[in-house]
Amino acid sequence: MRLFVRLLSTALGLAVLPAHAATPAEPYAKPLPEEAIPSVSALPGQWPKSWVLINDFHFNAIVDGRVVVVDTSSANQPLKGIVRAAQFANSLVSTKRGEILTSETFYSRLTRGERTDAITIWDMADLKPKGEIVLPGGKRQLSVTYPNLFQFTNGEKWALVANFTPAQSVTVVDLDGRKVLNEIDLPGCAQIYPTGQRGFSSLCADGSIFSATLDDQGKVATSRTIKAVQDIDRQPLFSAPAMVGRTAWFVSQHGMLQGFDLSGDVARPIPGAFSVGTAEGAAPEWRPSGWQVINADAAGRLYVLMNPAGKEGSHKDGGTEVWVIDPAKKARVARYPLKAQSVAVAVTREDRPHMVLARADGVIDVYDAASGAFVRTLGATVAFNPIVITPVQ
Amino acid sequence: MRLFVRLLSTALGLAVLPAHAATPAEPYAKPLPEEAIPSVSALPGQWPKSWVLINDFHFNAIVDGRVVVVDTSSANQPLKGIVRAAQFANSLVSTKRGEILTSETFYSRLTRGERTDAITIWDMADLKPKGEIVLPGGKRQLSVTYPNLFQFTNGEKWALVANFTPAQSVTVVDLDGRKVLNEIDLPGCAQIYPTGQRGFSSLCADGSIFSATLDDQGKVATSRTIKAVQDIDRQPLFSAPAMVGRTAWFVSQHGMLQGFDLSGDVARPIPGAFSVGTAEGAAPEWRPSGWQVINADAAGRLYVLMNPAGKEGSHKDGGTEVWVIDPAKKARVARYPLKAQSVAVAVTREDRPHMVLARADGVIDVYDAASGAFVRTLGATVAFNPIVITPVQ
Amino acid sequence: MAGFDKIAERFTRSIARGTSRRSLLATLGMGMTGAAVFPVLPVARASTHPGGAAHPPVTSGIAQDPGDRTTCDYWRYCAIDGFLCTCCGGTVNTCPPGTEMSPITWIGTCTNPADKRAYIISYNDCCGVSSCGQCLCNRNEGDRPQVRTQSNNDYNWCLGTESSIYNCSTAVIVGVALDQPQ
Amino acid sequence: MAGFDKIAERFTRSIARGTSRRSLLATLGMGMTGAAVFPVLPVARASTHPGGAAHPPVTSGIAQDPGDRTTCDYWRYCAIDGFLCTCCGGTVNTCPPGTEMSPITWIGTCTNPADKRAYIISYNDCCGVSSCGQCLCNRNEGDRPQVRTQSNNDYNWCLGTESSIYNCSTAVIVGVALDQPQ
Repeated sequence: MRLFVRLLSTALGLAVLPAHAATPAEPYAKPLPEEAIPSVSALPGQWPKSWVLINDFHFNAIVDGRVVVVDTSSANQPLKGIVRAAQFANSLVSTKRGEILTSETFYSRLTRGERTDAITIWDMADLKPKGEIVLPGGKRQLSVTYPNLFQFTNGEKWALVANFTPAQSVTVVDLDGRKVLNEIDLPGCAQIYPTGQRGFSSLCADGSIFSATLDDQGKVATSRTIKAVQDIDRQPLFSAPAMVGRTAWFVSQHGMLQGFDLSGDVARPIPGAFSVGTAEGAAPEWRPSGWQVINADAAGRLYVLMNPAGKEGSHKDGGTEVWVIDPAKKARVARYPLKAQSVAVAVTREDRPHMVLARADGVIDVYDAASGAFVRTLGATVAFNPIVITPVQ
Repeated sequence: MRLFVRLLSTALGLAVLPAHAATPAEPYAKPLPEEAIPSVSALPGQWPKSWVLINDFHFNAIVDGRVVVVDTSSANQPLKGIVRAAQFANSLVSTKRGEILTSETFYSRLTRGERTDAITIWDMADLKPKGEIVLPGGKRQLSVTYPNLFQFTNGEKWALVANFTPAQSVTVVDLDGRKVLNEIDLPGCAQIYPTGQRGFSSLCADGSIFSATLDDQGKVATSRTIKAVQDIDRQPLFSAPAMVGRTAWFVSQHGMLQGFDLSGDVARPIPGAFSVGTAEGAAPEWRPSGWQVINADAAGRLYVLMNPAGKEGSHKDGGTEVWVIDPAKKARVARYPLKAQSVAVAVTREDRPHMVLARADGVIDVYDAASGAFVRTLGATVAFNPIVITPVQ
Repeated sequence: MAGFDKIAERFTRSIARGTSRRSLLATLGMGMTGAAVFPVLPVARASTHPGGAAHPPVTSGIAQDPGDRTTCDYWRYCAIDGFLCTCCGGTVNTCPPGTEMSPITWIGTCTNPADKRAYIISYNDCCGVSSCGQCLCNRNEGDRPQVRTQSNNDYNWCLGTESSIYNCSTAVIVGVALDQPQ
Repeated sequence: MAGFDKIAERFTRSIARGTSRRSLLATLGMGMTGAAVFPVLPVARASTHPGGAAHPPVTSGIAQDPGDRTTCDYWRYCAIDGFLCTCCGGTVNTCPPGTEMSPITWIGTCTNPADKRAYIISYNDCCGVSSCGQCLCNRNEGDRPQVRTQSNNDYNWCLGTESSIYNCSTAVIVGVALDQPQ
């Protein structure tokens, strides 16, 4: 651009003075300095733990979905960057890899033409793409953003992608080798819960949970099904669990908490499901409600979005309170009223953790996780439809 | 879908009854009938003259721009269909061809990868694409939607596309042959005004107008420049004129009207520029203001959006009145106050014409063109950022 | 059609009642949300018809099928999730011009307030054109987790169509259910 | 630097003052428009900070460069048109991470209210990421028709970049103008 101005100046015999050469003007003797072009903002080498990633579904332009990088500690400049996450995309972040991964779908003519599904690898250092792995078959599952449709396994060296055509399967991808290893048929089962060192589990339509270990070619080495881990009619579990270490805590539409130990080769239901509890002031009753309805903090406490108008069909309405549960004690330890009905909850990994809430109107609100006290709002300034929040680890 | 239900029924030994077989219930003896699947709404063979096309810039997702088909006579179902118009697209409609044409830009990965510029041909019968002409060089001009960046010539058998890299040129396209014929360099000149039988004019940075006729290969056969047709410093003309037959009426930022006769091989300035007039109640003065700031009705009257806070920089703020001008008499014949500040104006070709206004908040309002009386609002129900309105001819 | 066992009936009901898809954002949706990116009702309504009266309703014209098909509370939408095709160039049971109706879909069971019958409603998506952006509506009665495919309203059902791009959703009567939803 | 003839000066001024790009929609823009698709101020403001106080301003921290860089009325934005990079992960003079700054652009002349100098401001676009969607701002002082390329704010200046996709716009000081805009 400096070149452009110089060219213009030359071409026109021109009156642009560099800032340092300008005439003094009181009370400022010198003009503001000339600024560098081109210039792109840098990101910190290690992202602060006040940062989160937020999936923006962008309902009015689903083709143009995004993942946004957000500093929850900044009330005036919370948006740190935008990563493309096109068309019912999923995303992953790995501090270890220094990468954000998006699993996306494209058409050669935006809405028509040739379909390409691909994982794009974005560098956390500069949010630029540094690689792509094309997913074959045009079968990537397109849904409103569920975290458990795209997950790591094998120490974050591999990724697993859910497919739905409506036949169900999982594609195993070698991220380091930048290649697709295998596709595993998964009839009747949905969602991906990384299990053991190299494997995953899925919940199945008959109420069972299926677990598989993978060999080094991404093929199923061993598998096991445990029956009747959920009653889909009466206590259906929200699909996205809160993770406490390798324990996945699921909550049901009626508020029952069920843990699964995913540290071994087979998902093990933790005995003794228990309730988030009840409370006065509800009509008809308090129930979990929202999109990302449950999450955990670093200490292992669970945060559940609760709606006082709980009834059949209310489970995505969003919550007006967060109930904090200690799963070790199987007890509710706090109730935090929210400023507004919210659809997603997450807790940062800061020394003093914050609870981050996404509202249906796009506003992001930040609360103190220890006390529930409202700290700040970011306004609706980072995403059109924020629905999944991922704290930087 | 019926198949799907049947399959489900079979698989589950199921309780779905066809509607005609259901148990009677008072006071309605028969249930509502089963409805056909699949089913897609049809469009009338000849589109009513109450219909308009509106370019939706979609600022929050420029990649996902559209052209919407709108029935201005319908307050409750004005949106008749959506045609893709991706990424600073332009569009044309030809009742004669029975086609809508969009001139678009795509990337193989939405925002990155390989760029493709193309004209897509959409059938007015069903809004489906029936052809594509790829434009070479990735040089299509990307701007906020100006109608005169994409125009017909040669009796609507050819189209002309403006390029900007920032070098300026025009690509000549044979629509029937589905091929690019030629590219014409146009240094220092912008916008395309179809001129004569097979040619165009452009306005140039030195204040001149350039006209060219094309041979049957799309090459320049003859050309001519007429100097000093506008004073860009003092009376810059809005780029999009109102067309009355083959006469283009341009209005300046200060309200001077200048006609050009485009019926011959060379654009001929019509002698005697005149003012839209002045009026009380302005501070500092009434000036034309908006995006599509001037348009014409079938009778040749001109409709100019006027802003009472006219000053340097106000020319895109939108207007609170429409001033109706009779260019034959060089006289203002009416002033129509608007319900809200509006940015685009057009007049339908109905027997009783309506004036259609697009507002900055996305609302479309409809007025009687003869009296200026407000008729109805369509609400903000057809486009996110409506900026150019094209009446069905 | 008698003689179905209780388990089959219950299973059927839960499938038929679940249903819809592509969920989101709770209290959303109802009505002509217009160009509003915020699916929050008061804002959207205020913005789409500022200072004006509501638009005239879009009705069937027959008493047995009552309600405004541009509003989320129309009876057939009991398990829908998405943009209402009635606001997008289609109708309650037809896709807008330029789109293709999905051949497979999810179904719900909705009670018609006029004849009190429970109808099986098929929520076929319209595909191949980008997000309509009008009349976002989300109702989750009977919605179940994605594990129960046919009862989950978060899938994009633009499957088996030329393009999987989602535009809007219809609500088509395909039959009468044996009995009412709970 | 004396001795420029009047015509050159006038031409220069009109080029330098014109400038910006990608115009639209009049009264738009000012402030943290947030996710609002309606660029109409009262609606956008109400929606982005419902019931709350305005956000703290983003300032230079020096008295000679006053004003909130997230609002459209900041002095450098006198001829800008687009999303303010200050709200998009960049700053007033840097692009957000992941984007590429356009090497060519349009320029404007804006008067700094503190030191009263007229600065040449370069409105470089940031490219390769889709519409930021935050802080839409459009000011048209000196804007001229597209025929005067360098003085028109409706072009997408993502030219000469790897991708022509527009994300947001910066406002970079590149010099001091000889004299004030009219």
